[in-house]
Amino acid sequence: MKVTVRYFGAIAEKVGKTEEELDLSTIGSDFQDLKEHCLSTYQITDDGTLQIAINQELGLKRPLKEGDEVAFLPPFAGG
Amino acid sequence: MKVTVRYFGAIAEKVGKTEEELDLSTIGSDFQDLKEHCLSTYQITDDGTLQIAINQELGLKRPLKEGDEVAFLPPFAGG
Amino acid sequence: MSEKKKPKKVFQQGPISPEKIATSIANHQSKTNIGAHSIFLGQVRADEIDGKTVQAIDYSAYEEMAEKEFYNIREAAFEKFDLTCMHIYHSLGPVKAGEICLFVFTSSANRKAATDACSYLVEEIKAKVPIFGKEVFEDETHQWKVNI
Amino acid sequence: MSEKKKPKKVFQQGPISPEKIATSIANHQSKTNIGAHSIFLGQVRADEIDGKTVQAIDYSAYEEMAEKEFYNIREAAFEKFDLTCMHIYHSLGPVKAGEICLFVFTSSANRKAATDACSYLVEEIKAKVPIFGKEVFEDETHQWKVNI
Repeated sequence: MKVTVRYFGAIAEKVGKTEEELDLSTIGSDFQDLKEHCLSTYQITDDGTLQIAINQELGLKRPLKEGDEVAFLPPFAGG
Repeated sequence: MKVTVRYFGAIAEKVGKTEEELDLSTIGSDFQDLKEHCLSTYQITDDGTLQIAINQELGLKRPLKEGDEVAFLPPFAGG
Repeated sequence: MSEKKKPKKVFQQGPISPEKIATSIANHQSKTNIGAHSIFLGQVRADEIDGKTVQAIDYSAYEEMAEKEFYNIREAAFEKFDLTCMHIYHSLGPVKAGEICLFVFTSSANRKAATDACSYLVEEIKAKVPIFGKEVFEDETHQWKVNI
Repeated sequence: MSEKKKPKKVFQQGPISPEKIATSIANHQSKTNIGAHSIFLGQVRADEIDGKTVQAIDYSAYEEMAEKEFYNIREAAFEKFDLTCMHIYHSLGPVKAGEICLFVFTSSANRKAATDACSYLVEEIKAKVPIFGKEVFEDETHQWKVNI
């Protein structure tokens, strides 16, 4: 089962890429599993400002499905 | 003793002029005398919205002096 | 703050053009301590009153007093809000429905000062400045506008 | 109210020009039920941080999500305020200090709806839309902007 993971702003800079496809069969299909996998792989520390969207929606934390798009978002800075 | 009296907006329209010079020796040098003189001469009724400025300042109601400029102002409508 | 003391001409004959607004904005691009601009524009409405439609407002003012009031309002706003710049323009004479008669422009490092000051200025101008508006209908009759 | 449902393009590449603002204002002069416009402009500040000066902010966004958020914010604003029109434009890519990166434009019959809606939109955009800003210093180093 594959999901697309996207990184933005300071996080994309730290990760070194803006997007990747991850196979959840090795990581686990739980939202928390994927989050921890990415944080540890790229040594991102969540200082409380990190927000994660599933299919462009924040605060879901639901089990992931094939084709989901998970986005790691640093603090917003529009305007 | 002469003062200049100016009329604006709806009041100027009613009075039929925007400015006149009045001799206070016949009217009286009290602010109230002049106000009543003008209201009765031009049949202006003060419905509570009339404001009168002396030398561009509102709310003075002081005895008038030679050369004072008294202005009869209808409701403001800027903007 | 040198701007604070410079007396400014507020009144202009006729409507305020969008181009004037653009020029005014462009003039602030060299002031790189500004982070936020707030602009208020008053536009003449084609109100329908007793079956007749307003086609223009013909503005007049007690100009000497109005300039003093504008000065006092500006000074008070500079006291109350941490502003970089402030500009006020108001029309005299006829302004057609759809045209702009009031342009208030405030700038600050941060948005709150700019937006609060802009609202403050608009309320003060409407309440305190002796400006009068004759609402002219399409049949050339008129009535006098009152601010609410 | 047909305007309400029309999806609008918010993002544009590079700074927002004063001419674009003038055109947008001019386009509203045919809407003679409008009495008040409120405009907010965000301008890039040349902040000095640890002795280095910001020369530009390079904006990026999670565009698909941002467009959804802009849509939701617009809908909520039309619900909350009695507006005639509403326009939002935001820059992507580099915007130099002194240039404009955000243009929020609300119009209504009366001033309170226009100004309240404009402030509401600015706060909502800053809080809810996934836009990211890289503050680029004169020596080409950078730091990431955080809204406060």
